[in-house]
Amino acid sequence: MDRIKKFIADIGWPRAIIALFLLSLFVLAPFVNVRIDSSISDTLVRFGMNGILVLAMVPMVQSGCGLNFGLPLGIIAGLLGATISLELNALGFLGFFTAIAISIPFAVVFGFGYGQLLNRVKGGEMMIATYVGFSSVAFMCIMWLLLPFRNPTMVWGYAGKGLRTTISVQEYWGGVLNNFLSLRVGEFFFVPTGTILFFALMCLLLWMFFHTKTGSAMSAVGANPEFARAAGIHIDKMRTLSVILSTLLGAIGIIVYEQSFGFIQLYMGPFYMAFPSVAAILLGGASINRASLTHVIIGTFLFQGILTMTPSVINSMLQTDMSEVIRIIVSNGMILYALTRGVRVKSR
Amino acid sequence: MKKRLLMQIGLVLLLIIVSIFLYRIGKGFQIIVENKDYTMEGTTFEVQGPVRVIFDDEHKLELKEKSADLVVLIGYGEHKIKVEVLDDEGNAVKSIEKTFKLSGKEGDLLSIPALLSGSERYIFKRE
Amino acid sequence: MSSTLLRMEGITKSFFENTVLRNVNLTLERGEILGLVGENGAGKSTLMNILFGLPVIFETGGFEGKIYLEGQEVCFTSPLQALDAGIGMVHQEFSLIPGFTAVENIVLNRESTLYNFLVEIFGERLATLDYPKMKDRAIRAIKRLEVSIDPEMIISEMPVGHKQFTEIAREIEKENTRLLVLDEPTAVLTESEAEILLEAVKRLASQGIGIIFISHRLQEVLEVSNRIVVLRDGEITLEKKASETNIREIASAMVGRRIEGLTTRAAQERVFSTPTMTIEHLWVDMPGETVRDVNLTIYKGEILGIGGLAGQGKLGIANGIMGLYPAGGKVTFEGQPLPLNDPTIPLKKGIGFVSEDRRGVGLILDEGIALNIAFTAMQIHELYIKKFLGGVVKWRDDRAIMKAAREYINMLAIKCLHENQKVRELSGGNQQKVCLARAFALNPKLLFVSEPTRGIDVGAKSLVLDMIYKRNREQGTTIVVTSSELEEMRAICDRIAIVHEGKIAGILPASTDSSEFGLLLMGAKPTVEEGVISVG
Amino acid sequence: MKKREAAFNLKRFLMANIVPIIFILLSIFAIPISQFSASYLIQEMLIRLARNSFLVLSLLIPIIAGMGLNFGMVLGAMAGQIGLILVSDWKVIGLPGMALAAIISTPLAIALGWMCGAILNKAKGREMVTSYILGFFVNGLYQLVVLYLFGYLVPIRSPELVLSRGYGIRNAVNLLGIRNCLDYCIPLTIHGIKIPLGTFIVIAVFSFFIIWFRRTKLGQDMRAVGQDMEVARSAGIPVERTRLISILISTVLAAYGQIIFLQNIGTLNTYNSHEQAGMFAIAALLVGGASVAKATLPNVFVGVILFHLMFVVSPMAGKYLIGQAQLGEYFRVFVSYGVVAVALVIYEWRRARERAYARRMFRGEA
Repeated sequence: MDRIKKFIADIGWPRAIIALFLLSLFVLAPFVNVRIDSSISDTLVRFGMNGILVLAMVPMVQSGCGLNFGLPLGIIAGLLGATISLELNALGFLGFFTAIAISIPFAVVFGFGYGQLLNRVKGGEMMIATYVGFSSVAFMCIMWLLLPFRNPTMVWGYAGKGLRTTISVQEYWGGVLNNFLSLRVGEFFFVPTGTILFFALMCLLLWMFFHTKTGSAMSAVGANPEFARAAGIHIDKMRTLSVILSTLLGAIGIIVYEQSFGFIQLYMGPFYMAFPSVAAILLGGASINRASLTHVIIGTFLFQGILTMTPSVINSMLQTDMSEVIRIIVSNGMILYALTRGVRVKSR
Repeated sequence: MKKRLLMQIGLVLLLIIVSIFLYRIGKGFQIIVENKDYTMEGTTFEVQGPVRVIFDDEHKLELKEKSADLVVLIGYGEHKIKVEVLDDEGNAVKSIEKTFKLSGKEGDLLSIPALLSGSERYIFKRE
Repeated sequence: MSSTLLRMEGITKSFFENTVLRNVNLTLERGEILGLVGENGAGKSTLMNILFGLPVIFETGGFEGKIYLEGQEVCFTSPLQALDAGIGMVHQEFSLIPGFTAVENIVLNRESTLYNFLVEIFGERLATLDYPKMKDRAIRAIKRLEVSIDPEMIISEMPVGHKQFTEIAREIEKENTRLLVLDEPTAVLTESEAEILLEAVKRLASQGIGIIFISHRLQEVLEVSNRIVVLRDGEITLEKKASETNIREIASAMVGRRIEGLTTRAAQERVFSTPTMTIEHLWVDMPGETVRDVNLTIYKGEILGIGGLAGQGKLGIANGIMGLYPAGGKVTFEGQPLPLNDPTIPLKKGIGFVSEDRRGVGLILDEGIALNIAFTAMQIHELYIKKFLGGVVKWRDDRAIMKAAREYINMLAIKCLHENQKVRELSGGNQQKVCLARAFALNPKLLFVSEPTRGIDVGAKSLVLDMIYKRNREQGTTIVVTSSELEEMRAICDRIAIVHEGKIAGILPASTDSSEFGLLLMGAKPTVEEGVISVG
Repeated sequence: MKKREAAFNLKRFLMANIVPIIFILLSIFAIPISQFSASYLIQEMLIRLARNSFLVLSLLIPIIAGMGLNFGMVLGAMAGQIGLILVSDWKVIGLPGMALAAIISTPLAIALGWMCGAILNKAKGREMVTSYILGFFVNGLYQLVVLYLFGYLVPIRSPELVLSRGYGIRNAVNLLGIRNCLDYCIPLTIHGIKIPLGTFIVIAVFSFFIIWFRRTKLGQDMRAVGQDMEVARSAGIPVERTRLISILISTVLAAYGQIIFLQNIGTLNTYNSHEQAGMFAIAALLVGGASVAKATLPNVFVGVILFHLMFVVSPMAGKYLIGQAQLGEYFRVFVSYGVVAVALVIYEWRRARERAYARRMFRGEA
């Protein structure tokens, strides 16, 4: 009994509850005739889709900048990459990687500025990050209207200018990763191998980064800024670097998301995108100043699992769609929990 | 301390009473005003022509023969009604003033003919 | 009843194994000023905490002995009780609301209020404030001190002295205050301000308030108090009328603490001639340890001790040179000037540092021992690093780190389960060893060690000191030990410099009689002239 | 009080008022372009002043208590809306209806405020982001209640409120019953400009309440806690309780504020009225030159006017400038978020500087 208690204490109550909840959903599924295999493959698809966006939390958390509520900034960089690649009519893998290639410089620039800002507001990062994210999204709304895109599949037919709110990437690079090496069992079970491999690759790269000199310096900054400083590390430099990394991952993440989703969502689309990712990583067991790859993977799986399972199962049980409400409660409840018990981020 | 507790309880009670009061004066009722022939326990009240009806001296509505309309009255308790029977030129030939109570439920029916012909049961909950 | 205001009998207090107060008896008459002096850690503050019933006392198992206030026994379990009983405390760091006026601070949480009916429902806190009344109360309190403070002035705009007065005024404004404890009230004041304060203190005493006056400025203590009590190692070593004693007597009563299990070495006079670091007009802005103007020469191969009382600035020197706090002045290391304010440079030049703030600056508590040891060396000298792609990728070589860690664990006898155990789980002593190990891993030419034995158990103390000693003797590393424990430094150092009010008060050979150091600690002139012996 | 104003040196004064200054310039630039008539703008401003001021007022007290901008005010807004939904279901009409809604929402607001305060006491130093997330979280609960339990556990009789499926409240609730009942309960028109006198009176009353509250013992304690928790505690002030009360009051006021707001609008957007409420109230307060640490009544009213002036003008300005009204729409969204971001940055910046300053003070004369 005590061992169970301790175990739960280790992983934290909410995590345990949600894991059990998810488990019970999977158990219940057959009884309300929801196909397990299809739900699992849905979960996998969404897992691959969102994984990198969640991964984008890690560098900033590790360097003590708190949860990256400013993710929309990275997403915008990604969107720019994506839209421009479409403008260039780049197709298939080429298109996909063009999008990424183009988004990188944007991400780096945005990240740098964002980092500089956060260095000046140590202690208040999260709130400011949130609003920087929001206002940048709003600002881009204006840009989407004004930027001189010409590709007819992207711009409003009638006006001839101003991008549409949602743009299909199907005939460009939609699903290039999903279908790469993908295996399909029966009509319901489908594994988006490519996407998951790409996610794995990103994880690997990040893991490697944190095993380099710079990487370990970065986590030291997060763990104890004073210590890092005494060890001759330039804290602000490290923080900026981490923010750039996060922004970069955000950019790549959204492109992967879009290729799997099939559409580019502009305007207010990226607005709340930070919150699910934040919730996911916390769900995985991260705290506001410590996060690891395992947290990312577990978290993303749990969170996306809930998102896929609740609509299908709960709805077929109660004949109502409570998934949205459940999503709101779970994700924000999770963040709230982390904020109230999370160790104060040391920053000076 | 004890005194304060009493005070606080008093305050809460007061609020409850106030809200009941507010409910009673604020509650709106929708009633149907009917200017049609109306039969009750064998006796039939006949329409006496177009009428102008004024409730509580504010809500005014005109009813042609064989017509009905809705009106919202606010608050429980007494309500005043003034009925004027009109001739073709639209000036009152006959006028009655009465006060009545609402049943406190939705959709009471008020029959002008019944009222005009002096029946006391001109307003009631419609089955 | 007698005129005895406070009587503390047989007070004994021990934190876990080590006893900090041994059977202390203390009495205070009405209107008397009692000067309480002693080195840091002599037990002054613990004694006062007991008097105030600070929670920490009871969390650590209470104390033995009795306290009588005006005859009847008292035992406070919270400071608020003590305040109610009429005991006031003035700390050296102010507890004032910065944005409030003097008035608002003096009557803080004791404001005079006016009744309104809402009080009946929502409680006293909805009564409105009676500013005029509050103001006269404050002014009356200020009058008693006979100092001139603008009662409407915001604290944050006041000169330090006025803050201090405001705080005292707050204590005496409580109509029932009969006993006032002043903990280093003059530490932050200028000479003139201090003068005024001392006058005010005397005046309060003459009004019948008993005062316990804690200070390191012996001149003041002698000037202001009627009676003087000296604590050392939790025991009273001197209790005399101020008129019957002198600074030297007090000083020698203070110093000369004995430390258990310290390997006593033959203090052989070593002579050093080649300076490795020279410090000129160094100032360091380190909160609470400000260095004002330090001139110091460190010789190659020696162990130099830097002593001094807390807050005098001894810790600031090392921190300043390592670039951890804003600093200025001229520092030359091995002939070249050493730029300040950049932590990287001294490390790269081969200067190591073991911080006094072990848990805060010294370690990453949630990382393993191995990483903690290797980290700095890895970052500065790129040890334990594998390079790929022609040095573009600098891969952390965990195997090498483990190996190094194991060596140091054996060398310093660090008690742990394995190299990757979280440092948080180690005992203070072993944590300190990890810090030393990290410094050694840099293998520095010059090593600053601050408070090496603070807060670690007796056994570990001597072990750590031995490490430092061995390092110096075997590798010939120049070491600068900064410590509050004079005797410990005397055991391992060649010379000891005493810092007082941000300046070097004097440098003496470790073998000098401890009372000399005592005088320096107190900022009094030493009888032995420096220079004569500094270079041997 | 006076001295406290005097204390601000010029540089800091400009720092504190940079935001309103920018906004004044913005509107000076935009108004002519938008081609609105003066009388129209004045009418609009009066309406919006009546509509929003109270909500903004509700933010002041937590700021006094040093808990920053109470993003948790949306909790209060939700409470107010539940009150309104019930009242409009019971068909209680006019001022009585409004008052009843307020009374009903009070206990709800108190409960929510209590919860919010308790949670924020667990997240000292992160109050804002926590209360912000708390807003989202409670929004989830609110939806659960209103969308699933209303008409299911809570009886809702009138069909025009309930969704076709038989339970849950519709997206838009019509508040014709109480529309403008407070605004124009005392009709007053000057040069064809209708003045919502009733609401103004209520707002005035509560402004005085806040002034009075500052002078109570509780208000004093809040100021103390807001400036230095530790000192306040050592002086025997119940810090946690004081903070909690400040949030509680704010939440209740927010509930009333939301009722007044919707009374003016006339329709309740069941599932997003409250979110906007919080967002705009905070933006307006900051536009008025308030900071996270200091806000005054003038900040409130100046803020409401400037912010909403921009709000009304920018779409038209955008239309005539670039020929796209949508541009203006986005622009005002951008501004309302941007201003909060800027204000927060300025605040953190200043706090950092003051920390450095305090260190130098502590160091004494070197």
